[in-house]
Amino acid sequence: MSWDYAALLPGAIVLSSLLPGVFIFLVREESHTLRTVLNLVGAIAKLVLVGLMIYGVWLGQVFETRIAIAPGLTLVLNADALSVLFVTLSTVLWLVTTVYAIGYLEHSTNRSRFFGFFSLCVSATVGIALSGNLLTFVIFYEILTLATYPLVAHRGTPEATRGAKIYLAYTLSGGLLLLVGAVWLRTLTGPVDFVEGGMLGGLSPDLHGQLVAIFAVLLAGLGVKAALVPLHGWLPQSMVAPAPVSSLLHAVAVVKAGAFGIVRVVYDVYGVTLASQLGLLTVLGVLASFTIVYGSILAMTQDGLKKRLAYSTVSQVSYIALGTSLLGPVATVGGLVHLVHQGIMKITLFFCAGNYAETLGVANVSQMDGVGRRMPLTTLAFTVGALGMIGIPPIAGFVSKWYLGLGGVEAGQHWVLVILATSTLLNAGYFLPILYRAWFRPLPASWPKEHHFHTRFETMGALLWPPVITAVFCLLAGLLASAPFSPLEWARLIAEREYGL
Amino acid sequence: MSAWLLLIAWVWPLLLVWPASGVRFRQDWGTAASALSPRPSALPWVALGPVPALAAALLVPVGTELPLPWLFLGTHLALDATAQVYLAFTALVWLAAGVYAALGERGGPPEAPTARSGRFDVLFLLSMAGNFWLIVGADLFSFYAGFAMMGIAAYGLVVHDGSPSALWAGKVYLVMALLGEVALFAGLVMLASETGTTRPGTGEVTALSNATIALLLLGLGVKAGLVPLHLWLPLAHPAAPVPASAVLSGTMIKVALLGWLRFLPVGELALPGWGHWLALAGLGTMTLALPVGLVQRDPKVILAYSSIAKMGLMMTVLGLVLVEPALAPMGVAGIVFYAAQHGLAKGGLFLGVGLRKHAGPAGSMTQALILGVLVFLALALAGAPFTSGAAAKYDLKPVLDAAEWTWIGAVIAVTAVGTVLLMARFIWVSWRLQPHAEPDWLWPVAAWGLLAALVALFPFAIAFGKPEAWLSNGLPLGIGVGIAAAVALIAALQPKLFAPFVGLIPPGDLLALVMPLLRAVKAMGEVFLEDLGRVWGRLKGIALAAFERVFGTPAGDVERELRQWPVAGALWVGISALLLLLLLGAQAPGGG
Amino acid sequence: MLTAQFLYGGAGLVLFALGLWSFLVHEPLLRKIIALNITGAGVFHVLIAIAYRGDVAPPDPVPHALVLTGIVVAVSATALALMLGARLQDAEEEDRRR
Amino acid sequence: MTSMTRARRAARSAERNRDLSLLVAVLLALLGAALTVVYFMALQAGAAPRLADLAYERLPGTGVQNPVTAVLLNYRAYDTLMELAVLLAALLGIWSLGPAAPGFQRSGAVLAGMVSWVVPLLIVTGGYLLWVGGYAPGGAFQAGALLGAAGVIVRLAGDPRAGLPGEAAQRWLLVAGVLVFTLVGLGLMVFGAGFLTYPPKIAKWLILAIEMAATVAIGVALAAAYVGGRPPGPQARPTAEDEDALSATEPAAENTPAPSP
Amino acid sequence: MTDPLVLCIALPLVGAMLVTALPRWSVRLGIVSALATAGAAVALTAAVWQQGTLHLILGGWDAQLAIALRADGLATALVLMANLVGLGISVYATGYFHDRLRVRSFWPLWLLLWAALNGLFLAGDLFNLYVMLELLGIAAAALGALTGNRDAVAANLRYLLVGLLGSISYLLGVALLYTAHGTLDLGLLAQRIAAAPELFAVNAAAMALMVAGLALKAALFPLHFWLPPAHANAPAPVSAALSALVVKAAFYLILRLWLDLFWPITGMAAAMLPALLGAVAVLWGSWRALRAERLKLLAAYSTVAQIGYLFLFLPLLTATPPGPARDDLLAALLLMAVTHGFAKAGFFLAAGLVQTNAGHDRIDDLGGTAQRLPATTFAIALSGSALIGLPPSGSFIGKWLLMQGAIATGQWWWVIVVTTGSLLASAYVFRVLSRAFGLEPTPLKFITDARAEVPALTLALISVAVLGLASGPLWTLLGLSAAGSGTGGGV
Repeated sequence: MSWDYAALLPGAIVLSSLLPGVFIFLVREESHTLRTVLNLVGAIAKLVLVGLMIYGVWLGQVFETRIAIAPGLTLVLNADALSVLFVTLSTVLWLVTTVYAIGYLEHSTNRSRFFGFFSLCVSATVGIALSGNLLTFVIFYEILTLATYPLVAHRGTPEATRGAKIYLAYTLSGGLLLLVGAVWLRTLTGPVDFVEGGMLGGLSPDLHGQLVAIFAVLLAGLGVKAALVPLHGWLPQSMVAPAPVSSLLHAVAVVKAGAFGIVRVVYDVYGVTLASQLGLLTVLGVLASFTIVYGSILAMTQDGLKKRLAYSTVSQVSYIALGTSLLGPVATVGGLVHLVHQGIMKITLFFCAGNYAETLGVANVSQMDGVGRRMPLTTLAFTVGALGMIGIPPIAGFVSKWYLGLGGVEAGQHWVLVILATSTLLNAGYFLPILYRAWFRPLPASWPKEHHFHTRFETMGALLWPPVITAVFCLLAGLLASAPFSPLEWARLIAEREYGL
Repeated sequence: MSAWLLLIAWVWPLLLVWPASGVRFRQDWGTAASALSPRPSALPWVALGPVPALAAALLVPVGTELPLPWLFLGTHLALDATAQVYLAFTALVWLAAGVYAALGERGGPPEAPTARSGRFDVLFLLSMAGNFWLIVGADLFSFYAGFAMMGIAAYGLVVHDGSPSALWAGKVYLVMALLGEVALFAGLVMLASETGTTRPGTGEVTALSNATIALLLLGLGVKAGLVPLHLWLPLAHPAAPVPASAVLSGTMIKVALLGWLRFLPVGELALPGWGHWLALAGLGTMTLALPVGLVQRDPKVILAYSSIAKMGLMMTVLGLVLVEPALAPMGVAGIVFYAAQHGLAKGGLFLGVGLRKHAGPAGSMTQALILGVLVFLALALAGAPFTSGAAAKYDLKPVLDAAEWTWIGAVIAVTAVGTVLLMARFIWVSWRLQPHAEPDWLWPVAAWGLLAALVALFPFAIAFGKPEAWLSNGLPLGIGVGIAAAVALIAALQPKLFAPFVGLIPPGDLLALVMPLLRAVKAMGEVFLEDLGRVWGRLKGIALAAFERVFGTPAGDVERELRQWPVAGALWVGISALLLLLLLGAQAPGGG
Repeated sequence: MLTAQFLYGGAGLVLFALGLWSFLVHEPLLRKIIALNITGAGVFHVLIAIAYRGDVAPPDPVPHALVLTGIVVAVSATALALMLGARLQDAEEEDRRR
Repeated sequence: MTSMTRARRAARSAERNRDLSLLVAVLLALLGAALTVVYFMALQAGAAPRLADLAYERLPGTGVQNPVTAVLLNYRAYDTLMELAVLLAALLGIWSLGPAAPGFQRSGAVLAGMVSWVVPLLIVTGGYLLWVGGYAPGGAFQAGALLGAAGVIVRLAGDPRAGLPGEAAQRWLLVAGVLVFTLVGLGLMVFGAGFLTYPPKIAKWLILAIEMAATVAIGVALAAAYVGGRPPGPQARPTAEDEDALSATEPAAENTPAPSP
Repeated sequence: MTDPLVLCIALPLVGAMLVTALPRWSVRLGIVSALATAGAAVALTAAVWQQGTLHLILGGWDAQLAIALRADGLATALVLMANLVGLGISVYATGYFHDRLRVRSFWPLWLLLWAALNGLFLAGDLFNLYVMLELLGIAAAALGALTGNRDAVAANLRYLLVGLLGSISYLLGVALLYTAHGTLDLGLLAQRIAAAPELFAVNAAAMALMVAGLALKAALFPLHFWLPPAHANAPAPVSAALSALVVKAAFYLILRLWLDLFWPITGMAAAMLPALLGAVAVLWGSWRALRAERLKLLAAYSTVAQIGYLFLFLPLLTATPPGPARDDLLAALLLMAVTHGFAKAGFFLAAGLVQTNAGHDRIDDLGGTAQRLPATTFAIALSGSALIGLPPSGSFIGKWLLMQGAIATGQWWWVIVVTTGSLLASAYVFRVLSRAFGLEPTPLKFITDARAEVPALTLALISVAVLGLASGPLWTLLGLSAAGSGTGGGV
């Protein structure tokens, strides 16, 4: 173990948000500036470090931090292409969300607590992204649960407490299942490192029965966070959280952690070939497809904007699982790239939902008549996000859908197209009415609870620019999908490595 | 250098979106009723939108390519002959409509003072950009992206005036457009998978499965108004404001043909089954659209049905070309030119209806002129000799003649008569319109005039050396005019005789049949879901009650009993004894 | 020698069992404490019994010392238990008066 | 209604306790029988001399002639040290429960007379036993017990303090045993002999010193335990200057009331 | 020459004497003693780390005649844990007790208890262990009754009697062993027991008596009946010591007897009994904790459950052949015990603070208080996550290895017990924590009472961060090969 730059960097990336987070807890409530500085320093430092890492990975450097927490149990943080994808997403969106949250919580209480846990949450997410083995993944997965619980409960209302409890009940159970699966797997193989192409391929066929069972346990554990139906119940309930939390929960942290875990397990633990042989991919695909359709249908029945977005997340995140479940590099690209695309699109939507609530007091779809006139930039960002979700080109969502569809066809699974088509129609079914209300309905006489921020823009700058920026990301991720360093190109790189192309 | 015009052609309208939106940032944000300007921008941005596209169509040589691999999923802009024609007529129609929109549509009806707002301009420009993009993009991503952009933005144009009928039309339009888009998406995915390329149309589209072809036909068929996928068309085209109708009918529905020409193995592969099927569908489309159109009241609806019928004609030709690849060069050119002339003429007709409604008072010189030009355009559409219609149709003739179905010529002739009748009906209805004069119609009229002039010049452009082309199609016209005159005469004498027929079939025809079906399905679904919900609710209730029973009652001290010494003592002694027995038992038999 | 040890120690075991029985079965604190002391005495009996090495050899001093230590421990514990009991009784009486 | 159910529950519980008592009896009888058998086997195991021979063999180096005292204060001195701590702990526990109950009424003349005879006798006897413990049965425990008995008698005779000095002094006397014992042990360790490893030359005197301190501590502890609470007297009253600096910094905020006197 | 082995026991003893004799100085002397003792424990750890197992025969006599002190890895780790926890409790106690009389009662008893703990962990002699057990039991019961209210006195009287019962049972076992084998030294006795398989009946009887007696003290289900009232009614620092350390000491002794002394005669069947009871303890204790109305009662029941986990290891240790896998299990067992020590102490200390602030500890009414005291709530959260076994706490690793062992030995049913227990544990921990998120006014700073909050927070933090992320030294301390289990990988 050498403690040089390459061995320190992954750890430093995790710590760059962890340490500020710890200090933020200690900051007195009224020290707004100090807290903001800590937040931003952490976020920017992380961004710089991730930048260094991307550059290094691009040059072919190997980054790996190893800490033995117990003999035989090693915390491994390393940077392969897949982790870089997720880490970059988390880091960029964390910065944006931090800015947003600072604005959002301007006059709220318990900010030190909030930002402290917020930073922990991101640290855990980054930890998940950089995990080099299943143990590390499990550890950060659980920390993530713990760090997000206070965020969900943050508002302190009875609904918030209830939502947080439900969230916790689901995720902790899931975490335990994951733990059991990880332990079980370990007894069969020893340390479960994430290896491109999987590490179970060489196992004797006698163990295949057990491997199937383990996969079921792992999938149940990961499926909770990934909100696979029927394990999705917590997601809509946790919508009581403040908007930045929902954004982070849905776009980056929690659901992604689950989806990312599924990707890891299929590709880097089981190996896609073995998983396919064992018939695991079919199960995953069926589950994901069902979730995609089911989530969309439920989203259509929601009036609460955030709840609708939540069910939309249920549906959209399963695209990642769907992509994973299809054999072949193209579908892999589709699933992986959706990890990023869904993140930036969904975070845009949640930011906007937060803006509506914060600026106008609008929380339900039925109240959204004419918001486009009152808040054009926000609504524009929302429109970009929503159309992207539907899969309208050239926004990012289309790219994912294309690769998923193509991957399905290449894998001979034509039914994927049916799922995608159904999902597109359902997505349109619940997003387009919102857009219609926002742009085409007349303004109401007054808004439920309007705030004037006395700026040149429709709302406070810290609230307005984050969604606009992420919306631009959505557009750029689509328009420049084939440019170097785009999410798509990274996803291709990952797929090439996974399939040894 | 001129290759970059291909990019600018569709990026330029996008760049205009921001100034055209009319959004202004002010201190008093939120206190004003609306952040968006109630009036469109003072400058005619929408009219400037198509200029680069037109320039590209005129200046960029055929065969120019502009590969942009970093853009989107690998964009490849190119201009082949088909695209050039398409780009030209599309840009022209958009230009005329843009001028009309920017300089003509002021005010609007009193109940909706913001008839044309920044929103309209934005969506107009977006549709325009999409339309250009899909034409100049040789790869299927560009096509699909432009197609979707155009289709979605056009929804806003359709529902623009916010009337219930417009909203209904918009809904139908959107649902069907989305259905079409997902089908197209699926088709393109399969196409890409089967051919291994994202840039078909260069000899690679050869091995398509039936499913792919079916999906492509379905997906684009919606846009093309292929019966029975045409339901949206007679609703949406009339509902939209005039300039929007003009582009909807004039350019947007044409892209379906462009798509088929690009993605189907036209001229490369004989697909008798699909070709016949498409030809029959085209014929069916025509035979349905013409009679239904005849009984409509609204001139724009009539024009919409006419569009459907014309699309049917082109589909028939395309189907025949698919049957016999040898006909392709001629057939393709014919279709393209026909599409171009129809686009120009139909755009002109729609704009003309708008002008007829608003430009100048009734009986004025302007109105008379407008009516006159409308008649000319109607004649062009009906394919009267010396008009563009005749010239374009002439190019289709060989294909129709070469068809193995000998009866097809007769059918086409009958439909030609039908078209004439339909146009007559259109003129009749237009004539009876009562114009509401509004100011400032000079520029729109000028733009419209340009369009009409182009229609007039069209035959000289495409069939300069073939005078016989100008003269074709005289017979159906004669028959049609004859019948129309007879009908007009009878109607003048006996107004009641035809009254029952007028409005007999509502716009959207088959929709009236489909809707009850949908409603029934919905109702059944609701009942089912309600039952499901009830069962679920009951299960949840049971679980909640159990939870309440456990956690609602105070925990109490259940260990009080355990703390009774005899109980605890018995347990302790028992455990000791058991442990002893287990220890002894493990040792005794084996002797340990 | 063995017989003496066995009889004396056996008696100790009987005392042990009796003490336990009384401790577990009887409610009053005083009886319990006495019972515990009897139990302890039983164990001490066993220790004393094995210290016996016949009439000629001097006894094993180690068990004797253990018993001495054990007695002091037992006394201490008994004292504390009694005082706790007394304190409890006071508290109960207070409760009853209230 | 509730009283009825409570009565019924009590009756049921009594019945069950009766059954369980029987069960306990049976189990204990079986256990006792088993233990007896086991004990017999253990006796026959052949460990017979056990530690006795060794203890006698090493006796000359212990500084005492009585083998039991040797075990107690030399071989297993550590046990004895801890046992003194046990006694102290019990007494501290008793003290923590509150002040002592008032003593008995003053004795009459006859009893007082007898006490004035018996107590000195007991003290002298204790001293003798302590001394004799070096070579014959006797020693600190026996002596301490006699001292304690003297305290008991004095208390019975009506002295609420059982003849012990004031609290401060009592405390010093109480800790004397363990303190001397430990300090001797530690001192030996510091000087290199090892904890509680007496150099044979001075073993006798060290043991004697320890035994004396232990005797006093045991006697005082037993007597104080008999008093049954913190010693009464002026020092038990909290006074202002007595307040502990640290505990005075914050107001009392415990939820439970202080034990009432 | 000073021997940390001795100092660990002598220093608190001397401290106890000094605070007894000089009551006015009790806080100052007490804290000095605590620091010195903890220092000795650290020195001891350092010595064991460097030299391996330490062995000291007091008095310089033959091994069998005199009393031996012994510090192997297991004992040292527990000593270190106990002393660090003890130090935290001491610091906390300086601010906790305000009644002068109670201050004077607490310190001497507490230091005696401490001495007894260290003595017990380091003892190498069966009878000496008996004395230590008694000292521990008496001091603990006296401390537990310190509040003097009726429930506390009743509960601790019961505790005292239970302790005496257990000790006497243990002592009879010792007597039997001495009868049969003629020695009291643990090491020698182990050899003789191994060498005399024909005496298995005697050994078994002794073992049954001793283990059953200790099981009473260790509160193994269903013999835990005394624990919840006793621990819940004691003053907070005492509860912390009782739950974190005293119960652990009894368990340590069981483990010692089981593994070192009676290993040759124990079998799977015997190991299954305590494990089954432990499993029930896990479930029942967690369930009762979930249903507890008071915070400290919750913590007390949680102890019942946590002790249950430790017993689950016995059949796994029995079934695993010696080697890295068994070493891992042993280390995991120790890790869980140590983690629980830190975590439970932190939990109780924090609970005491909540109680002091709110004037009660009814969980349902704690909302405002929990929110007013962020650091305290944080301490509860941290220690709570260690109780649940969430990463990165030490008990996470412990549970990981426990489950690994269970699966590897085919005893998968323990996995179900562990997961169910963890779920219940999360439920009861978060039942408390959810009170911290209310609509009460916002606290303006993190720490309000440093003297009380810092120890609680530190102990909790150790249980989570230190033990969870760097438990490797435990293996080294145990003298085990740090190669880890399984197939190579790892470090």
